Amino acid sequence: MNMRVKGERAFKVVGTRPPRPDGVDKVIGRALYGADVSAPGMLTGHILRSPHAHAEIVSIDTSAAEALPGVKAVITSGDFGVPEDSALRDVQDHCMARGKVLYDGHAVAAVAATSPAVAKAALKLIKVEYRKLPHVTDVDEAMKPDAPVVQSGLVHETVAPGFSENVTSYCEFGHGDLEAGFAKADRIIERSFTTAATHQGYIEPHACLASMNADGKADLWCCTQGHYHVRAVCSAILGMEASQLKVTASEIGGGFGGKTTVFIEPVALALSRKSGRPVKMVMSRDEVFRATGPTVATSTDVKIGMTKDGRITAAEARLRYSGGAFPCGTVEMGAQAAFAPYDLDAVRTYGWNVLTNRPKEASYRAPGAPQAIYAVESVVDELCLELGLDPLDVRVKNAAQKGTLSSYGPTFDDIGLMATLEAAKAHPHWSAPLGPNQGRGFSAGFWFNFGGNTCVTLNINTDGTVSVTEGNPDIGGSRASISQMAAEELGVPYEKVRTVIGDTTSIGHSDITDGSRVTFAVGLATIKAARDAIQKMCSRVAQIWGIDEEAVVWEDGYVKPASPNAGDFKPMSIEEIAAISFQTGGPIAGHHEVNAEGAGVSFGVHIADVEVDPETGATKVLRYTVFQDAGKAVHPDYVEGQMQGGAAQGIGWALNEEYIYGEDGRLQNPGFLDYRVPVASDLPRIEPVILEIPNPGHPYGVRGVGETSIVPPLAALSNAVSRALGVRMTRLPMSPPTILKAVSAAGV
Amino acid sequence: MKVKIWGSLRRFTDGRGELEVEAKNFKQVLDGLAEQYPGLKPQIERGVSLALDGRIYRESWFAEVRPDSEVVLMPYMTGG
Amino acid sequence: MKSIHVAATINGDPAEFVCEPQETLLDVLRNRLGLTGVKEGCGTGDCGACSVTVNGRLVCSCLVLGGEVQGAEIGTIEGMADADRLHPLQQSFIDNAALQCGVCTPGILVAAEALLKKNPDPTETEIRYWLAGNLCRCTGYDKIVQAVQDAAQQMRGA
Amino acid sequence: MRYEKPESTAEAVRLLANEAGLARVLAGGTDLLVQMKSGMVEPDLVVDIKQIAGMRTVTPEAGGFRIGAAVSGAELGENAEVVAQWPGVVEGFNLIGSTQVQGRCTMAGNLCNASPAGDAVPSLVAANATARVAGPNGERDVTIEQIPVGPGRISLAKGEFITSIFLPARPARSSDAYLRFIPRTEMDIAVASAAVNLTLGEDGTVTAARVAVGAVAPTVRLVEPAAQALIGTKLDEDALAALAAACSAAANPINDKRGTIEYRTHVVGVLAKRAALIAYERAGGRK
Repeated sequence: MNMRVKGERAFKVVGTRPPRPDGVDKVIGRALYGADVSAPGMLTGHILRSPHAHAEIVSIDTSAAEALPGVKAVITSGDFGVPEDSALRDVQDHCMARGKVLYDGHAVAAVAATSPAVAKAALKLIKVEYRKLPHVTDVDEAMKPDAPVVQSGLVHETVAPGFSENVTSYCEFGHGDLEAGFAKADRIIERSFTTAATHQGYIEPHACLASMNADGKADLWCCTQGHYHVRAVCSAILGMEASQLKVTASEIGGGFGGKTTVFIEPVALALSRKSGRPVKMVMSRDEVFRATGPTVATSTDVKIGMTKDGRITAAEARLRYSGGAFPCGTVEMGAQAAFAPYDLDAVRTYGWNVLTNRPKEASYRAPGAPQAIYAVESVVDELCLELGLDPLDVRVKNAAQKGTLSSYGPTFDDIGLMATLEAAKAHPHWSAPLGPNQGRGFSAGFWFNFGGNTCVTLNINTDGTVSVTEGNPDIGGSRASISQMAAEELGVPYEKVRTVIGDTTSIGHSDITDGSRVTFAVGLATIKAARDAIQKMCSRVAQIWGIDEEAVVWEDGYVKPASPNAGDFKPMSIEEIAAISFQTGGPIAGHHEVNAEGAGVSFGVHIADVEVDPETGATKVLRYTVFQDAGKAVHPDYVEGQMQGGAAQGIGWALNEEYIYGEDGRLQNPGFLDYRVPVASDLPRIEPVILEIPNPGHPYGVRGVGETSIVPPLAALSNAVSRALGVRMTRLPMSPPTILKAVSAAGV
Repeated sequence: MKVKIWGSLRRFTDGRGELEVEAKNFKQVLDGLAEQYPGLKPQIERGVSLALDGRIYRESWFAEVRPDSEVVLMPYMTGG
Repeated sequence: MKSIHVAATINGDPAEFVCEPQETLLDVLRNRLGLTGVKEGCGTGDCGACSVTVNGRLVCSCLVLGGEVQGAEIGTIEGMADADRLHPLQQSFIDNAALQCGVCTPGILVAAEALLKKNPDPTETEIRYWLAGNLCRCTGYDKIVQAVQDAAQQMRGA
Repeated sequence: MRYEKPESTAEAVRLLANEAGLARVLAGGTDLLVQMKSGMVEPDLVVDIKQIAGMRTVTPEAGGFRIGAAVSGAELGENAEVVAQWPGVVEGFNLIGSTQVQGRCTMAGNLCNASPAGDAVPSLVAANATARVAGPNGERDVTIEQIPVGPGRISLAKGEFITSIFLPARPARSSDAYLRFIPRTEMDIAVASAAVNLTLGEDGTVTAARVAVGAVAPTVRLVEPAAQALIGTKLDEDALAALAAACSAAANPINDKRGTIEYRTHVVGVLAKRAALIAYERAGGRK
């Protein structure tokens, strides 16, 4: 078999904008999300949560709750074992407190009852005796040697002595001679920044339906970014074999990283096991905010030296991240990403992870990067202002390119930063005039992107249509792009392909839908699976024609003789081949199972215009443009959607979103009323500009696009506001009181 | 061949940021490092990624490394 | 706790249900009538995912008691398409890629339909303010606004 | 919990008065249902007043308007006459919540929820509106500012509820305006707010004024010195500065998740100035 490879690939389906296959289901309300299914005899599960930020659980008395008519099961941490694996133990302890509650909202017990009203009444009958402990929710406070210790015994060997036990890990990255670099600088700026913890804010609360039988077999339906991961974690927590737990991913109502772990799923399974009935659990919005996985809260110092003509001579950042009451590695991601857009001779980042009495951090779009790059891009902007330099020119002058030794170690391959910078420079937005009280901010952004474990089965149906089965929940249109890549490779129309997401028993393990990996990795596996099927179809036709396999080619959905020398045969279509598949050896399918590597890194740059009301501190975003390298945009609509959606989330983060803890360590704003995500009237049009610098690691050049877009808005907005006011902003969110306070402190 | 490690691991490698190991693939890189520098073991067990000529590999024991490859050890990467 | 018997019209069809006094219309639609296209995002009127119309008026069904809708006409996402013919707004949302995860989509469509009934030619600003009570976390609203504008134009021409 | 929907005021009063446990009136439900959802309020009886005659109508009366207690924001916003006479009252009311909430929320409910930040209340206070209260002892009319007595607390006795709100007749060259500050453009609770109601003389001099501020004290406050700062002026810079200063001086706010004392005290003055200018222009004044 020969694959005809052309120089510059001319795509037929990839790059077009067909309707998504799940579109109709979703606009008529028929698509089934986590909370949308029921089972006969189903019970309702509810969780009792800690009102304290930090307390020892002295005792739990569930007897009155158990005695309430309609209550079928009550569980506490005693109904689970204690996993040896520390990561698993953390996940389980986050789902159900063991010995101590570590944050406001931490689960302490759960009930399954015949109705929500009975379940709620039962929760009130559970008597928990707490012994309150001192708490700490601020990252800098938690590092001090005398801070209340959230958890003991978790400190890695990397941490130097002198800190609180809350400091669990330390990391350092970079290269070059900092001292010599700073000595060459004409101007050095050093500043400290903080960012509040934010939440992914997906509109669909976590929901699941668990059903375990007396024989130990169980079914779990849930909204998740990765049902294989759910299976692995839940089966381990419940002491089951993975084969006995079938997990089906529902349609998912947003995740952004927040649905990459479990919160209620092991609890629902345990309640089902104990009650012998199916148990449905749906989190309230209050529970979502208090007890799922927000981002880290951060405190950062950045020091950068620059020459008069805008060359960065040395750069340094100290990052202190808190991912809540359990260890997390997010600071490592921030420390690696901080200076990624720059080509630097001397750079160093240092990172500390810190425990606080907050819920365990979960991923949120490019986890760790937005906070670090916010601080770095703010200082670069301030240097540009002080030295009278154009901020875009300075980025160009220092931009990382192919061959640049990155700040985190490897040398960059083909990357799209320069292309995005050039596109931004040429865009009318960059040179548009500004009015009074208005400012324009600029920031670069970066994310690593991942590949990972992926299975795809591609069946050629007997009528010549194509069924693709993959294992990654479709969080933003991926079924369409996977179908497009299958159609492209097979040379058949998009409409002939249907992509479905299999449950854990219908196809092998696939990693979580995270790290911007799906279009890259599932796409790659789909292309390879299509090639596998093509190879089989070519082989069968060659046999029919009685010629060598090498003498046929696959082209546009047909097997054809490779050349006139091969013989004079009428090309056979995929439909014709499929129709006789039973006679030629049986059903035809292509498979590919891979740990996909070689995901290309992604850069983007954003321009933001704002107007600040100097009397109230209100910020209005006037104009916003996103430039991002997509490698190859498979379905440009959904690439644009990722760019716009990430930008909107970043704008929310920059202006209003934050976890607010009171003196008592309790979360003050666990609802959409006071956790202020952007509403439609808050935002302008967000113009997306897609750049396509092919990723050499993918057959079509695809790069992940999901995460980079949330990185630049923080600094783009902060730089815009700072320029509008003439005052440097150093904390997020820039809520109106924060802005007015900064203005009055600066005496402007 | 040479393997670059990140800064905070230098505590366990007598201050060296670039290590020499005999390896033909990712797995051999890790085994070689752990053998020569036992202090790196806890981190390797917690998880590491490998950048090979600029591309990041999260696992893949058999990813081939050549004597002229640029090999950089990185923390295990997670995304959203 | 005395249950309440209610007769109403839902998506043009007569419907009867029995509910507990504290049950919301959202609970009734989802749990008693199987209309799970109506979504619960917050239960406090802050996200709009549960938007329905009651006697033509756009409301959050989480802020209405089931007992209140005796004799009322209720419209949900399930009643928006005409059999297998999508409403122009529904088609426009697919054509404009105005949904990513899709969980806010039913509420936004119901809200947008109510807008276009009241104002067939809304400006971008009017659309944005009308839809301010419908949170979407995926799209940044850009393609949603475009989809509503496109559908409005098409409906005016029809 | 029991749910009742009486068809007369008398029956509603009887139900409310006779309930031994916790009784709540339901009109729009946009506060009550949220409180029930969170478990903050667990009523034994909910009395839905929407079936009572007059609760959902707007009736001209004595040159003004009587607005039934269950008239929603969307309904009042569609009433051209009320909008023309009392644009500030309607804009305050229409700022509550989303389009969806507007389909249900009521002025009487906003008043009885007794949040210092209720958006409908400052304009009603500035308008010198009154609430008609039905109860076991019959009906009484009370001024708006007499209803709330503190955050979440009202002056109504057991068995009493508001049946309507009355907006009085107004002289020529009168208008009003309301502004609030919120961090977003919609969907937030006011951090500070101000309503200004003005009557102008033929030459544009302010002859009568009422100014009320919200979210800066335990209840909405009528600020007499602020009104005095405007009367006799054409809203020159000095008058506006005196207005702002009077509003800031009347503020006695708290620090919370929505704003600081310092911020609220400052911004309430800014809002009062801006609202005064809008009301002035609406009343026919020219700057």
